[in-house]
Amino acid sequence: PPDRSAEVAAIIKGLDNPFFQAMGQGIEDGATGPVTVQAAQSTADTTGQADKLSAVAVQGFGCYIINPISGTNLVQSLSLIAKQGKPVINIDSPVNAEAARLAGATLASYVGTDNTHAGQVAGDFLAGRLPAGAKVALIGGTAGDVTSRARLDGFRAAVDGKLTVSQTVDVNEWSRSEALTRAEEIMRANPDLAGFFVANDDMGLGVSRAVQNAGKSDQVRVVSVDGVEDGLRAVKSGQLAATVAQYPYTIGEMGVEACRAAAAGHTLPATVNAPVALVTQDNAADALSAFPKPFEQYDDPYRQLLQQ
Amino acid sequence: MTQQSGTAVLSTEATADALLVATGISKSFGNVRALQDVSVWLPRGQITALIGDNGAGKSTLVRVLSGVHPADEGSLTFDGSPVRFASPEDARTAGIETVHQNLALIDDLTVWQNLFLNRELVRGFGPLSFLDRKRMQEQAEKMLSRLSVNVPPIRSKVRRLSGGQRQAVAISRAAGWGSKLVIMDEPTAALGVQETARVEELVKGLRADGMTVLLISHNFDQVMRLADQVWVMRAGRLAAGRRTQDTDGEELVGLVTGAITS
Amino acid sequence: MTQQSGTAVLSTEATADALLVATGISKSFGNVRALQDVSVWLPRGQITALIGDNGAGKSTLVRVLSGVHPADEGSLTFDGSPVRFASPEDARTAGIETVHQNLALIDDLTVWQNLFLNRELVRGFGPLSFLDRKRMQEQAEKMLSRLSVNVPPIRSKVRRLSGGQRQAVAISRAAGWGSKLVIMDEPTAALGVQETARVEELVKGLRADGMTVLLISHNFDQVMRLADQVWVMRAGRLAAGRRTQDTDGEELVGLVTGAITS
Amino acid sequence: MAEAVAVGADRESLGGRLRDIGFWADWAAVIGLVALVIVFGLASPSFLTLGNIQAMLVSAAILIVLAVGQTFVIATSGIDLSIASIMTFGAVVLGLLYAAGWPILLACLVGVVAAGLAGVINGTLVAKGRIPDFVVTLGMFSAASGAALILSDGKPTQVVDGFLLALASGSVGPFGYFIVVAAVVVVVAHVALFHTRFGVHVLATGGNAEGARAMGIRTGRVRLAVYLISGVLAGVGAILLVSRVGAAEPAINTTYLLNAIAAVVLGGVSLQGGRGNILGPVVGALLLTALTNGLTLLGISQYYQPLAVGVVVVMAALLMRYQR
Amino acid sequence: MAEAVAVGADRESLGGRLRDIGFWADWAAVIGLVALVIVFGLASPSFLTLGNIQAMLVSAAILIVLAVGQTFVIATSGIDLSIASIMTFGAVVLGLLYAAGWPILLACLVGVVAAGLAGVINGTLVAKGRIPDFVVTLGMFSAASGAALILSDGKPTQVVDGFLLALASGSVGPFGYFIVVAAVVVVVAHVALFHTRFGVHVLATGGNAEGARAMGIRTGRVRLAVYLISGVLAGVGAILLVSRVGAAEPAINTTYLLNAIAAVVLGGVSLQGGRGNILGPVVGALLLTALTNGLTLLGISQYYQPLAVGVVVVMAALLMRYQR
Ligand SMILES: Nc1ncnc2c1ncn2[C@@H]1O[C@H](COP(=O)(O)OP(=O)(O)OP(=O)(O)O)[C@@H](O)[C@H]1O
Ligand SMILES: Nc1ncnc2c1ncn2[C@@H]1O[C@H](COP(=O)(O)OP(=O)(O)OP(=O)(O)O)[C@@H](O)[C@H]1O
Ligand SMILES: O[C@@H]1[C@H](O)[C@H](O)CO[C@H]1O
Ligand SMILES: [Mg+2]
Ligand SMILES: [Mg+2]
Repeated sequence: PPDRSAEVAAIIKGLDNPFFQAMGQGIEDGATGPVTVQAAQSTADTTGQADKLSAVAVQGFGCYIINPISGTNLVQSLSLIAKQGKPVINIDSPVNAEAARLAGATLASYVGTDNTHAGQVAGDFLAGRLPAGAKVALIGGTAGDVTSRARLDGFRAAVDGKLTVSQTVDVNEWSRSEALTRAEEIMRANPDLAGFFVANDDMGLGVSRAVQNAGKSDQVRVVSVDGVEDGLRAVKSGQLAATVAQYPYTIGEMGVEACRAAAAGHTLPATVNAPVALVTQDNAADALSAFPKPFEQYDDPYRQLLQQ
Repeated sequence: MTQQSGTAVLSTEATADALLVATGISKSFGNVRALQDVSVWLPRGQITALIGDNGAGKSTLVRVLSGVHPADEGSLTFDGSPVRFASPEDARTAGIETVHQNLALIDDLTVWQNLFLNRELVRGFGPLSFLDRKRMQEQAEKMLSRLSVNVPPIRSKVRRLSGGQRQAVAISRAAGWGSKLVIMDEPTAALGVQETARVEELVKGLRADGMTVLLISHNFDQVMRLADQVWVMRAGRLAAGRRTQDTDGEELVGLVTGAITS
Repeated sequence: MTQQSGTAVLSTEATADALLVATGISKSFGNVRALQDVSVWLPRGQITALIGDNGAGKSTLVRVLSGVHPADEGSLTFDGSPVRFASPEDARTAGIETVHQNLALIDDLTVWQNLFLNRELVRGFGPLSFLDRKRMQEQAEKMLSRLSVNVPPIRSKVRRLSGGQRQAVAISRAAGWGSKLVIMDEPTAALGVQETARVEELVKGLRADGMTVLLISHNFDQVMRLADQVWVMRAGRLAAGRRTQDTDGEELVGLVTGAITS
Repeated sequence: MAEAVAVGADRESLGGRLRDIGFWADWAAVIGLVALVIVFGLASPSFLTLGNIQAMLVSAAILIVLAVGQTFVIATSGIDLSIASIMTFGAVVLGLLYAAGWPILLACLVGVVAAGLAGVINGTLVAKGRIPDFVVTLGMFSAASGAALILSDGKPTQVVDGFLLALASGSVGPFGYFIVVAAVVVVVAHVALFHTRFGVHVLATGGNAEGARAMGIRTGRVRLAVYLISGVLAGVGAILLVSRVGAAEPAINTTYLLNAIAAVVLGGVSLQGGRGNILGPVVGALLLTALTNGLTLLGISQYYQPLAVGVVVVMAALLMRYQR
Repeated sequence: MAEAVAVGADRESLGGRLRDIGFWADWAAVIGLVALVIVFGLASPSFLTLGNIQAMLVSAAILIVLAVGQTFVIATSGIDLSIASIMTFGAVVLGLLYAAGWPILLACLVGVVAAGLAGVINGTLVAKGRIPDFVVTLGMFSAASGAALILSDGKPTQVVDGFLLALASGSVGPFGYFIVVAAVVVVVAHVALFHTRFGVHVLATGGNAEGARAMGIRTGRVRLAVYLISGVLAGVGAILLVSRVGAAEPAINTTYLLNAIAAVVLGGVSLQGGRGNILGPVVGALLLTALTNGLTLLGISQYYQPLAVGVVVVMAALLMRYQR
């Protein structure tokens, strides 16, 4: 087999979602050498993702970037890599530390945003905009999906005692059209609804469509998470009240930088917080023009290591 | 040859030597009353024929006797004791084997597997019983050779057989289990001359071995040749019963069509 | 009655008045050679019988003549001109209607829909043609009443019919289209006396109307009663041909079994 | 006189039907729908409002269109597992052409043609290739969603267009255009299945393909045609979908796949083929839509929704087993 | 002498088989697998390394176990659409009991029993309720995933346990425990299907249920049994799944549903029922696994993977149509 020890392999989560496209793009743009980016078939395909990591692991890459679907699904495959002694950079969703320890897998560094935190940011925003006790509804992705749940939990915690969460529904496969239908129904059941929190931008766009269709653009605010390009545009045009941008591009970029830094022999920081920004109509134009990069200054400890 | 009228009419009161007695059997499918108050009996060790026009209810009666359909009303006595067949397995266990009009063969199984269907031979015991293929294949060979001129290798699938070959397999299966009563629903309808002759020999052979046979046939010559006794059905009801020696083809035609009544 | 030997043997050379001439037909299924070099012809306006034991290849020949299977080798001439039937539709268009051994009925369609299958009457034209149900139902009534004693309402589904009733529907369908040649593969095998008599009348009626009939039957009495000419097949080959007047049941049995050759 | 007799016979048979459990079984989906409507109508004041009924019909429209296509395929004893991914594929084609500046009507047309072509590939493989329907369409399920991903590079395309917007929000009287489109599809399909030669041949092919062939019906062409119909209707579904969400997305929606089949089955169409029915599947689609709608209105935890769908499907089927 | 003839006949028929396209068609999956192995082996030096082969076998294990269960159901002419959600349900039960402090082996056992019970419900509705398989299991697909969500409250449960960890990573010689489990399932299933009365009755029920019933076979019990088998094997799959991903997650992985059916179909088992084959589906599962693995190794964009799966399924089926 050819020597791929100078190459990077990345296994990310999704297949058909602009969030992960941006992440993949960031990984490719950030790399100075060849990279291999692979994704799972869907955000429920835990074993398929593990299979892909096992497959690339046998090729002896020099560094691995992983964005696991759940806290534990990649742990078995990580133990294979641990035996090779190659650095593993965990991006976006964290690997469960206890499970990693038991499997003998070590992670060189973690960079990502906390999805619970992202939900809190959204919650604080809506709580600030809406009168106390106003009714909001929550729309999550596929039932049982970890990321969706973390975002919703964060939101609930932030609005606890401030807003009334009237209803939560989950939408199979994060489907935009189903989110739209559910939102219409929720508005009908709750004519006094004042806001939606939606677990990602794609569904958020469907929900904002439902709000427009119902002629309630002035009355119902929609906030979602991700900060993909269409999401930012929608914020700019006022269809979305806000989105919590998680900069998947930057997360990917920082992932490859971490690999380079590790290859250069640096000791990596255990945890790096990727930037999170609340994008509202005020700063949407800036966010769009900087896209896919963050429009505000942020810390990049890996780059600092590389520049030493 | 033709005897006019005054023929001995068979009573539906069973005699003591009846192997099977069916009393007052009725059966409806939705609005269709396929059988109405049918009482017949089969003398032990003899061949009884059941005749009647299309739709008269012959096959339905056969399915009741062989446990496929439960009767809506009526009772059965078999070999001296009252029986209720909740399933075909019950009837087979009691000693009734049937060649159905649609043959009940499994196309994708081999000839020998069909012959031993639900009568498979096994080695070992309990949950560790495995099929004894070799013994089944050997016995299958014997079962078939008794009957058929033109039967394909017992290892070929039934799907590949011609109509007549299929009939031969179904008949061999019913005849092969040392049962007390063998019911055959139009067994020779699709058969050529040679096979028909063989089947008729076989039916006589069953009687010679002491078995009782119920034969459904549209071929009155065949009925006159083989049967000891005949029941005639018309439109779901029993129309008449005769000892063969007391009747002839012409009277049977009359009874079937309703030209002659009683 | 029995004429020994010296019977007039029919040549496979067609005469000028043949409606259909098949020459050198062969057909194999995988390793099974179902037909080998079979040449037969059907005299116009007469009834020709085709007999042979189970698996002799009769149904396969029927399927070749009616366009279901293409022959591997050989040629057909129909009504004076050479034909190749690429599909059953071609054969039906040319004027050949067939009652297949398996009847080719659609269980979930009604009796009248089956009678008019692929011959549906429509009103309107082009893409705006809609079924003319009423007319089809009326005509269906007439087609059936010619034949059957015991046919259910034409609006009931074929699934609910007894074996004999089904056969009656299939025969009515084939006979109903003013075709030149009607082929019947064992049409009376499942029929009762009355229906069999009716079918035989119908077959004679077809001949009286100038149609040509090819009749497959295992019942040699029937063949002797109805047919003008007989072809005998054995194991995929043509064994013999006879004018009915020059033969008898006994000789036919001999030819079928191979006891008599040529 | 003969007329009078015929009419009398029909009347009698209608009366007989009502006393026959088979009749009720044939209408299991309708009974299920009525039962749901009563329960939800009592439980939620919003359920039977005009607005909600309109919205339900709109959101059922795509499912109805897909279920009608599926019905044709199932009537030939086939099954189209690729219907939802062909819809996705058609939507992506539409979206990319629109983004490339094509006029919207042309983009829609080509989207439908592309979906129809995928249907033709299905049909050709089934009819000429003699591959089982399930396998062909399982393959197409993968292939069409792969094609959609490749073409779109995995990204959704915004389609913000006046015509499509009007389609999604406009209405004729109380009926949204979506409902009108679905109704037209249903009526045409019903006529095609029950009042044309083609329809009889579809049922004959599904009931007994060998017999149909022996009667000269070109069963291959019939199969090709039903897959073409299914593909084209998936294309129509794609237009509605893009119009509804304002974007063409490469994500397949397996919910539509399973629900389109469930609607047909709830509608009492046997998967064995040979029996068809257009109104049944429509009612089936309405039932599935009403069920999720009602549960959402009642605010019942989303976790109970799949359970409820499962139970309703099985309960309707329990009634349906008495079908004739 | 009779022996010698029989053996001779067998030999001849083997020779004949090799010249018969039907023979090759029966082995389409094997041929497809071999072709893939050659192509990928040439294209990617890592493909045929021991490590990769081991990894492929491990990752095929769950699919193999599910495909074997599906094969029994399909052999009776049924279909189990609920197999992947029953696996999810079993995994959640296992996870919750483990979290509640039960010993791991007991938790695994009860997980399997729970999955088996779901299978029994399927089987009862099919056999006693006389509801079509497709409908029952479509209902159970929804119901079981709903139950999993309700029980787990939508949250995954970490199951970090020494035994399960060993199961996932340990091996006997070069063969991981996963492979050993799958191999045991395959051998037992093969013996059950081809060397017991039960197996003959399964095939008879699928081939001609009415005929089987007329011969006294309790086809209802047979159907119940195959769904029980399918449920139990989904439970076994659940143990492997939890062991592999280290958690019991309530979201179902629909890939397993479609792939388990695709593996059976690729293995040459007719969906019409009446014909069975255990090794075929195993090869089918390996083929699907090798395909994704190879494409991943070659670094081909994941967008091409569904397309490739679709094309391979159809191509294998094109060969398979010559099946006898
Ligand atoms: N499963 C069934 N469902 C509904 N009707 C049935 C069923 N089986 C039989 N029938 C009806 O019952 C009547 C008797 O049918 P049966 O098959 O017993 O007649 P048969 O005497 O065997 O006729 P044949 O000589 O044609 O075989 C017919 O009218 C038939 O349509
Ligand atoms: N489709 C087919 N595939 C394989 N073999 C076939 C097929 N059709 C017929 N055969 C074989 O061809 C031979 C002739 O069969 P055919 O049905 O023509 O006989 P037949 O003379 O009609 O017999 P019967 O009197 O029993 O109806 C048989 O050996 C049969 O098994
Ligand atoms: O973080 C990601 C994105 O938000 C995406 O939109 C859906 O899956 C989540 O895991
Ligand atoms: Mg009968
Ligand atoms: Mg024949």
